[in-house]
Amino acid sequence: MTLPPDPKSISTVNYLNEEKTVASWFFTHDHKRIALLYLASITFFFLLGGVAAMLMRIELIHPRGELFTSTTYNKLFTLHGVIMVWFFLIPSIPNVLGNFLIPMMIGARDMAFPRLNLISWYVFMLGGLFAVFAILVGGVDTGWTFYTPYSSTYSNSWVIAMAVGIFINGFSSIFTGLNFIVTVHKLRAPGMTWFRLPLFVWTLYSTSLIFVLATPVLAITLTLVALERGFGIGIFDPRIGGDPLLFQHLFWFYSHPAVYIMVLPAMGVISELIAAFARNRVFGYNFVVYASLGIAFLGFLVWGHHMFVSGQSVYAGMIFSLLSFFVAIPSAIKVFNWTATLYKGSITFDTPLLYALGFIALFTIGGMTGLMLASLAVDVHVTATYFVVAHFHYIMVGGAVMAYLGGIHYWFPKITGRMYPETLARWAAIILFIGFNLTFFPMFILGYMGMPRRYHVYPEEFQMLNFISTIGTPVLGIGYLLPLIYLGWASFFGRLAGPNPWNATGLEWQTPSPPPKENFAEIPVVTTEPYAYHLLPEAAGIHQETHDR
Amino acid sequence: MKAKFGHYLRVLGSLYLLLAITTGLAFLPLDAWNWLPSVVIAFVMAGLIMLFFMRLRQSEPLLWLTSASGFAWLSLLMLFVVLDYISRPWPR
Amino acid sequence: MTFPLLPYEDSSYAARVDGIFVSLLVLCTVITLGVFAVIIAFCIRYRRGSPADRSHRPSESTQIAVEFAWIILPLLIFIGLFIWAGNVYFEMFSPPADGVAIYVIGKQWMWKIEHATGQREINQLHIPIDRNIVLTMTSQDVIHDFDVPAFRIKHDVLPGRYNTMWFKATKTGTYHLFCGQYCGDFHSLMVGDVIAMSPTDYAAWLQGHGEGTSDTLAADGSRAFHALGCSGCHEGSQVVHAPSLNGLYDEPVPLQSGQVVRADDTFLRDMILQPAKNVPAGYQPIMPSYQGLVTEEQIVSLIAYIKSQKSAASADNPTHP
Amino acid sequence: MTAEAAAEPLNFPFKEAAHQRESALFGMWIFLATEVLFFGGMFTAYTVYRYSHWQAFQEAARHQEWYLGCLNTLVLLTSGFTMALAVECARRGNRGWLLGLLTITWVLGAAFLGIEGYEYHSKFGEHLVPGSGFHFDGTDPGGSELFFVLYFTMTGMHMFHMFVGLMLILFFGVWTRFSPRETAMPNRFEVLGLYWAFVDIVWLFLYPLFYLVHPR
Repeated sequence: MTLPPDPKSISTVNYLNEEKTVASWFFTHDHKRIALLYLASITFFFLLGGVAAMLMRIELIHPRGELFTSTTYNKLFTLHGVIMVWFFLIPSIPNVLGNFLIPMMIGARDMAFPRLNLISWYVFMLGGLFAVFAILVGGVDTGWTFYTPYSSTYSNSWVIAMAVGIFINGFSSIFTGLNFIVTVHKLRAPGMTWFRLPLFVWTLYSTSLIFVLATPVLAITLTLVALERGFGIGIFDPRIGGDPLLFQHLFWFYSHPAVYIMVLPAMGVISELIAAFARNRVFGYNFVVYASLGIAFLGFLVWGHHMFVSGQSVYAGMIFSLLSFFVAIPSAIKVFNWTATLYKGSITFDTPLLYALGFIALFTIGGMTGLMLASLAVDVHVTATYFVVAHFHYIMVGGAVMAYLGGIHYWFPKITGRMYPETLARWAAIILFIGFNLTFFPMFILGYMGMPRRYHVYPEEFQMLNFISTIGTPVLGIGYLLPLIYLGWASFFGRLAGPNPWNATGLEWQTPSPPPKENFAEIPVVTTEPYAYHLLPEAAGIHQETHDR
Repeated sequence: MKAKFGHYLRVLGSLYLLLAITTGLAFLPLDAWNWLPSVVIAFVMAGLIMLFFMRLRQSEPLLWLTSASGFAWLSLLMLFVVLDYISRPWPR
Repeated sequence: MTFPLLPYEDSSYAARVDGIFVSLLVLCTVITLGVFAVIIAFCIRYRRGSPADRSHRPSESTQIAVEFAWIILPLLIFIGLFIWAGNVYFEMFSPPADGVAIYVIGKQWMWKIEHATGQREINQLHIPIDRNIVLTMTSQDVIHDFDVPAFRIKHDVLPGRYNTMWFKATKTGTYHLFCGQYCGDFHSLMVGDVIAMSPTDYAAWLQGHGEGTSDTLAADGSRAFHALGCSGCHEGSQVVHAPSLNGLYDEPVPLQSGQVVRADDTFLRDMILQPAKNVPAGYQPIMPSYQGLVTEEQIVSLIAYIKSQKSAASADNPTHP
Repeated sequence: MTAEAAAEPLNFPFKEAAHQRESALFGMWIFLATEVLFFGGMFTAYTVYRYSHWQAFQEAARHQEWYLGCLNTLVLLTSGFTMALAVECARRGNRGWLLGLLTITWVLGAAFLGIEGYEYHSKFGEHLVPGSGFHFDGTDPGGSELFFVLYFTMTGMHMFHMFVGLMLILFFGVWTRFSPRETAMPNRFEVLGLYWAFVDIVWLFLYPLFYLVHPR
């Protein structure tokens, strides 16, 4: 636990400047550099998906929807969904923050399979290339859910190219998940027992299980759709007795756990942030660990709640509903534990904590509306309406993206060795929070009133709420662009951070910032529990202060 | 090496035998249920291959767990999908 | 530009669904605001430099007790919610026998409605209030979804099979009918109106629209039954061993496989399109498939015809249930 | 276990051969779990359709030659055996035997693909390939078409895996043959052996489900 004497020192040779050629980046095996490659790629995809969202919101100002044709609008929401889900949300925290941090957090020099790690980035980019190709040549209009028989027979767009893109992208997920699991099992530093792992590592471990066990089902399902479309061999085709609902079962067997791929790592980030800025042990650490594993497991058993009105059996619907209520429990445990971690802490309100608090607020609202969706009779009314749209944006954007940005701010000094401008960053977090609620809260009301999703022509009584929602979008947009700008600036011109600017625990803070190529000059030996903030020298100081009073 | 060879050969022999049994059983008039014995035997053969050809028997417990996980998750998928289909006609 | 916050509430379900929803809303709001209040309180009290007492942090055993408390309490609440909402759901999918039967055929991008009495409509559905309406729905192409928010009902309409849904409107008026499942280019134009009328208005409407179209659905079906050659085997043929369909509708049918199924709409539809799927006991699977030879409208009318033979049969033989 | 192992160069970040081997095997087993679910999606489809069209499946399966499937199973089981021996030789650093056994495995694998190709070819002649050319005289031609859809996609996917396996054997075999090192690198052959055995296992399920439904 000894810290280097001069906190403002910057390591002279680090992973960023050790080699300077372009080739040294594109052929690197260093997990930190690969994380940055991912960072650049997913930022691009985020902007692409974001522009599509903006255009949709503009279209929705007017109930008659005269800016775009129906076809264009359908392609826009498909583009937004596909890009955001598979090319931004799923790789965001795992592939950027996870790649960067897992080896450092467990005290390893790299991933177990560094070459596979690089390959997974290339695979990701190849998948992205197919997706971008599908968009450029004409787009896809099936929605991100690719429901048959529309996608396999009736759609008149580039479904196969997009399916191939997502198929390839899936392999990137599988390779990443495989690498994470092996790394966590096999490369922990001496003394780093399972229950000394940071919660971020635990959540990524759970996420990797989903990556590995769910993604292949999506791969085969999309392959079958592509075969049906390309060769006319109808596997889901009702005309020869096939069942379109089978597609939905297989699709959601992946896509529901995929939601947990997006939100579990976010929960991990939040656990780190709350502990670090409340300067406290995480309340009920073991329970949070089991909750992560519980979510990963139960998440596989609830996919049928996307199909309550689809024509699946009523009994199956009931079982899926009950299990969906159960999966809410581990999520609730986490929220309660984060709250309890604040108790008797010593809280500072730096930007990462603002994002973390924002996450808890939005995630709680998203989770609570999830309960409403799990309630069968209510779901019949609100499913496939804007209520669902609002619900999953609260979890995915309010949850996952807030956590991603919070994590980026928290580990920014580790990644670049420099600090970001604190005041500006706090304002950005607040703007983001306001813009988000302005954009998405009206959708709950819209949904309960019955406005179906994927409509760009809608009855006039829905206009006011749509208008408010559209007003929120530019605010939200500013909330995203600000960090992009000031973090970009701060990477080069921010003040030097030193190895541990937050005075946080965790092995990643015990190497210089930016870290050297192989992370640790000497593999550390772990002797304490995680989040041992009560053992830090300053903790004594606080107690002293209390006693003085 | 010789001992090892004999050991692998015995496994192969058992596999051949099971193949003969499963093929023979298929000619019994079991109608819609004829998948059951053959799938059970397929699992036994898969078990033999995993234990001996894939050397699971000499491997650490972690690999046992991993090898089971794929099948476990597949059974979850099948269980719930089949549940939907068999309960679909009711209530009418 | 109006600005309502809750939709109309005009079916037998609406009040019950809203009852669950509002209870959930209150419960969730209380919990959410509770969590927020605690977070804000902690943030103020335990901000760095505040003089709050930080000694005596909760011990290991306290932590475990607290954890179990907030696992078990929500669990009980959730099970209660599940039972409540599940009950209403189960009822939504158990159609009553005495309803007004209406057939719905969805296609890109319109709703075709056929009343048993022969009236046909497009994108409009006229119904009487205070009567159970049973919709039997299918699609000609992709998956659609019959969605009437004011009644709190919604169900996917799938190609290749029938889904049923029922409701009872309680107030007269005109309500939105949406397609709730994305179905292609003009998905957002696949909308219509449900017009709920008083029984007298409805009777008048049936009259007014019954005159233009000549026949009931069953009469159409009877014509198709002969034109498609069904009658050749199913009406007392000596050559072919085929069952008579009189009085068949809704009766249990023992199958060759040993199962017993009810001869409902889906069964009859399957028999027409995939005769080998369910072979009745005592018969050979010799009936040819009519896949591609009949339209969805014809199937609907054939089923209506077989159904009408049921009532004819029970009229002939009053002891028959 | 490590005492008998042939020398394997260490890859970053590993510092011990046993550690590296364990990790490689663990990674491969995870990948195989993934593959189980990849095929699993199709097995699920098979289960559902056989349940709802069981009679059509019986009729369709009459057009399958069970003896070809049986022969193929025989070939594949044998190749699994030679592959397991090859892995054993690789671990002991016995390069000559390794190459010999790999060659046998490769030939058996290729024979499997040949038999399968012959079957595909005859299916074309009988108009049993799904799509516009499909023709089936039966009570539920749609259900029978589903059987052949599943047959072609599942065996096709399996053949693709076989093909990849053959390419890997070829690549690693040639590499070993011409590398200046005296011994083979055992880890890659162990991993390859796991893959090959997995492909065998998949076929063990395909065989009864497609050839033994209604053998005549």
